[in-house]
Amino acid sequence: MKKFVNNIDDILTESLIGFGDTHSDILEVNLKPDFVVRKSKPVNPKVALISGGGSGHEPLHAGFVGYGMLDAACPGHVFSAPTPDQMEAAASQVHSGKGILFIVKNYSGDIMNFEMGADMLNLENQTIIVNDDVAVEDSTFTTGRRGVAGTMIVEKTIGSLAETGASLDECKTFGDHVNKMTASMGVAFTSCTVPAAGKPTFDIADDQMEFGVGIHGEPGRKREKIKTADEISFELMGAILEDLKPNNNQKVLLHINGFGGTPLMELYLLFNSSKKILDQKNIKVSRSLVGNYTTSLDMAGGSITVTKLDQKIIEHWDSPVYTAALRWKI
Amino acid sequence: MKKFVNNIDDILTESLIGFGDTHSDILEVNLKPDFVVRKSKPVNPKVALISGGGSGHEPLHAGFVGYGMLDAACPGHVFSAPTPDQMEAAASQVHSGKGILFIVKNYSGDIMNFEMGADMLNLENQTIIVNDDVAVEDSTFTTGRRGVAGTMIVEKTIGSLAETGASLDECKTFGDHVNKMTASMGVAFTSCTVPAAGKPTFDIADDQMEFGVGIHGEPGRKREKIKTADEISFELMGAILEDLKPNNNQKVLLHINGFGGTPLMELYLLFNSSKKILDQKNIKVSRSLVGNYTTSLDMAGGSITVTKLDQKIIEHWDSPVYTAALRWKI
Amino acid sequence: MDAEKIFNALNQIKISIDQHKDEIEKLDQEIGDGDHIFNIQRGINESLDLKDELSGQAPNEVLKKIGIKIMTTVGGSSGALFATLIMGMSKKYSSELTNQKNIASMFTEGVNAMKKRGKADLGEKTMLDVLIPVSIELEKLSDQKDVKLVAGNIKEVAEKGMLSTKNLIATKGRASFLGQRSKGHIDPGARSSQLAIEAICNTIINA
Amino acid sequence: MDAEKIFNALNQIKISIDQHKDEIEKLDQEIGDGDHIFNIQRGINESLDLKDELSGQAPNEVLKKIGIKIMTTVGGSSGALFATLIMGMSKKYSSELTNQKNIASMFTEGVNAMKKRGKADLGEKTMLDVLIPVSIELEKLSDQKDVKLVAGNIKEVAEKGMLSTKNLIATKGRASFLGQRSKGHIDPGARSSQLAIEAICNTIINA
Ligand SMILES: Nc1ncnc2c1ncn2[C@@H]1O[C@H](COP(=O)(O)OP(=O)(O)O)[C@@H](O)[C@H]1O
Ligand SMILES: Nc1ncnc2c1ncn2[C@@H]1O[C@H](COP(=O)(O)OP(=O)(O)O)[C@@H](O)[C@H]1O
Ligand SMILES: [Mg+2]
Ligand SMILES: [Mg+2]
Ligand SMILES: [Mg+2]
Ligand SMILES: [Mg+2]
Repeated sequence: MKKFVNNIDDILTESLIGFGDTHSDILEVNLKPDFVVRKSKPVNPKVALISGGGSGHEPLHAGFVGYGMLDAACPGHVFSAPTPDQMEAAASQVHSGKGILFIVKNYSGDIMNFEMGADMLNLENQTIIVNDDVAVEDSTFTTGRRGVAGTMIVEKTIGSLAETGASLDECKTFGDHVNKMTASMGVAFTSCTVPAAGKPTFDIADDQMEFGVGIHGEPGRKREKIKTADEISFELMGAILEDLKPNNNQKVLLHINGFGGTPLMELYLLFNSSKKILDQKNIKVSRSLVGNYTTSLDMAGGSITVTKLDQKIIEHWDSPVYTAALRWKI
Repeated sequence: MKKFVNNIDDILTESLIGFGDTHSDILEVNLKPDFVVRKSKPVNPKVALISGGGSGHEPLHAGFVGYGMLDAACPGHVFSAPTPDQMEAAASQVHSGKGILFIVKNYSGDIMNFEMGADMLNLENQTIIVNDDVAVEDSTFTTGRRGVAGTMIVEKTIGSLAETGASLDECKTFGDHVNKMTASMGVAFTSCTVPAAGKPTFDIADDQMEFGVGIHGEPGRKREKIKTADEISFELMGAILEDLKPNNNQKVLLHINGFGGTPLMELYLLFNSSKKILDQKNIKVSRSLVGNYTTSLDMAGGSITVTKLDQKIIEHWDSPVYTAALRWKI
Repeated sequence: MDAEKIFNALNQIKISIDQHKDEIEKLDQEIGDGDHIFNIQRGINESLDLKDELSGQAPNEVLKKIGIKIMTTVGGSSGALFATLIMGMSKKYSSELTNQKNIASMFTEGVNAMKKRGKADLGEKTMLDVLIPVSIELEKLSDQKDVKLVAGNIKEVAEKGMLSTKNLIATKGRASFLGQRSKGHIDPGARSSQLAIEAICNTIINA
Repeated sequence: MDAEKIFNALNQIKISIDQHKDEIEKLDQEIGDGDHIFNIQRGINESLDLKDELSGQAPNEVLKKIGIKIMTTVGGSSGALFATLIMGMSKKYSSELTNQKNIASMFTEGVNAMKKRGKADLGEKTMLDVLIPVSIELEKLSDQKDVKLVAGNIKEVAEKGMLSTKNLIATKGRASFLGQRSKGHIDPGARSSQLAIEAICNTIINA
């Protein structure tokens, strides 16, 4: 394993300190328990948005702490959900009287730890569970679908709504709505390497890809021979559109997300392949985002996310945001 | 080789189309000859800034086209300098009466092709040659040092100066100054894979790193056993500071650049290691930038860049910028 | 039961888990995300670090503090679940009961809290496929005087439960994302739970 | 000299370069960035595509248009340099001279333009270590009637020049970044230039 690292046990701490120093204009890093909060408290009371999850998906979530998006993020160990005391401490620090909204990706570990954190709180709170990954079959009898690259779209849009002073219920309802409008699916060409493990999570042949992979390197729908970008887009988009069932002329946000090891050049190429398919189907790409936003350490590959847009989602996507990883109009 | 690709010969074109569609608010892509220009002409005449180089370093340079930075970028084939007609066509389109300033990384191929492009022009023009890589010994008898991650700092700061209506000479002088204040050096853990070659440019053992590597996977100062992040920073920073010879209390910009295959988490950790060294030496990190800005396809590794700051550089670093890859205050 | 016994048991668990590190790691890489072994090891080590601080304290206090330690340092599914198990257990301790009755009723309480926390039950290919049968067997044998016999039975039940996960299709936890593809793999949490139980049982059997 | 001969020569060059693809690729991977073979192949193929369009045109026109094609499609150091060479050559063509005198004076002009463009000279471990000796030899033999003898000499000079780059320390081009570490490797541009010259010489020798 080749990484910039001193001691494996210190990766997270040292990385967080570096992150805090780099973005000291925006945020503060607290250690033990680990959480990242905005530098300045909001002027007017607002719903406090808190997300978090295992580390290794950077810039998600700490990279989205700041005006117009999250109030706090709780990073766990690599690929392990954070612990309840992190959520409790973050919430106690950032609440400003309008309640707490937790944004949680749909994994057992995250759900349970966030629940335990919420149990510890004496503050009004609600939780949005993001489950945009259509690679997994949805069902109420099972854990259901995973939360993946669509999470940042939920965070951006509720983040914007929360800045307007909207109530906890309004934010929760809107977040659930955006989540429902959003579907994602990805492929991996190589495995990520969890630093503590020091070797790839899975073996994969030189001509194979994992179709429908998870952002922790979890197996997907199938292992198959690598295909062209056009073919991959076609299959991923097929599953996404089957889920979203967009109308003719539906406006969408198209987000191509890299898993960390794939050059930007290829992500833009994948965007092109994906957009061609949407164009053909009379679906209008009216907003777009390409880059490494929800990564899986050094995994090569990427995912496609589509969000069906309405006026309200557009408004809250376009509004100013000032975070480490997403910044515009401010 | 595993990439999002249809035909190897179409990579650049398809990627550029995707890039253009993603950022249609900022820029326009012209094909044959390939160049990227700002969407809207400046209101007042300004020096037109044009950069370019081989592709594979994305977001450099096209990701820096937009208000406050470049007026145009000319992407060549992967790792091959662009051709003179690209520069000529871009210049003809973006000039607004105050001359053209070419920003060129110091490689034979880039220098020659930009020179030939300039020869074709009937417009006043000058060229800034960026050569910030201290891994290479400087000399007037040789090609000299390479231009690497410091290039974007030069582009950002002259870009800002050019927006103020400064003259061609002023921009040229300032750009040369920023270049002189800037030094970089990097290490690679793995090789990049040029798409047309389909296999890694160099072989490297599982416990080795290439110290002082170039952003095209060119060999560096030495091949050696991998070290800790603290040790790597110490050595890289040693070479950088030997070149820059900063005074006590010197303010600097610290830029940690990823080569494409290294997770953000590690880059922030490297930032932490690097900042510790500067702190010890009483050098003040007053601006910082961490991320994948000057990449080498999918190469794992990264570089450290330090720019000595004065009031003017700070002013032009902090000023608004609105490009695909760098955006703030606008 | 006392603090020393609890830490001795923990020590035995540590030895067994460390011995099976690669196997557990691989199981979570196959149908999960590969962090289970590190979560478990972190939990054990952090708990063992409490030994001096907690020596001489009442068993329920010891368990509670271990539970909190696990809750605040481990993370992931297993952190939440094992913390819930142990904190749940701590609530049911009663100095009036025999050791064995205490263990049975505490364990049942802990497992019930876990089921609630994880919204899971038997047959979903999780650690509960080990822990539920164990809790049932413990209740069944709570009047049995021969502790070695009890330990032997429990060990067997745990192993059977662990093996049963192999042919199940996961419906809860990360492996559930795999659907049919989860079949044919033992659940990592079931394996680590079974190893922990086995380690404790062996100490009793070999005492 | 006429368009057909030029394209025939190009064709021979293509065959030889394609045959040595892996070797040339490897040379630029060792002391460069690995794109040299693709640049060269792109230049040859783009030029060959002009064949129909340029058939029957004067040699200087043909060369000029090939030069422009290379200039606008190849990129990198070799694109700029070979474009400069060929466009430089096209300027010196004179229908009054013999074929051989034309070639000698055109080639010298082209190489001089290249030297200027690359700010390089003999001994810097570049393609010029092949091309400069070849231009000198061509001038020397410009009155020699036996073309096969000329071709044989040129071929030898080119090969010697190419081999000479192995022990040089690069001072120009990408390999110069390597300093001492550039020693022991043949320059990719020297190798491709030598192969091109060899291919033309062989056609003459075997004619
Ligand atoms: N909802 C649940 N109920 C019971 N056990 C669960 C549940 N979700 C996961 N598990 C158990 O947790 C184990 C995985 O633990 P671990 O790898 O530490 O966490 P994560 O799955 O969050 O990476 C699984 O093997 C399974 O036994
Ligand atoms: N300044 C120069 N003068 C002469 N030849 C040069 C110069 N710079 C590079 N070369 C030649 O160009 C070759 C490399 O070509 P190529 O790989 O296509 O371009 P690049 O070096 O830009 O990647 C070198 O092997 C060398 O022969
Ligand atoms: Mg996990
Ligand atoms: Mg090149
Ligand atoms: Mg796991
Ligand atoms: Mg090259």
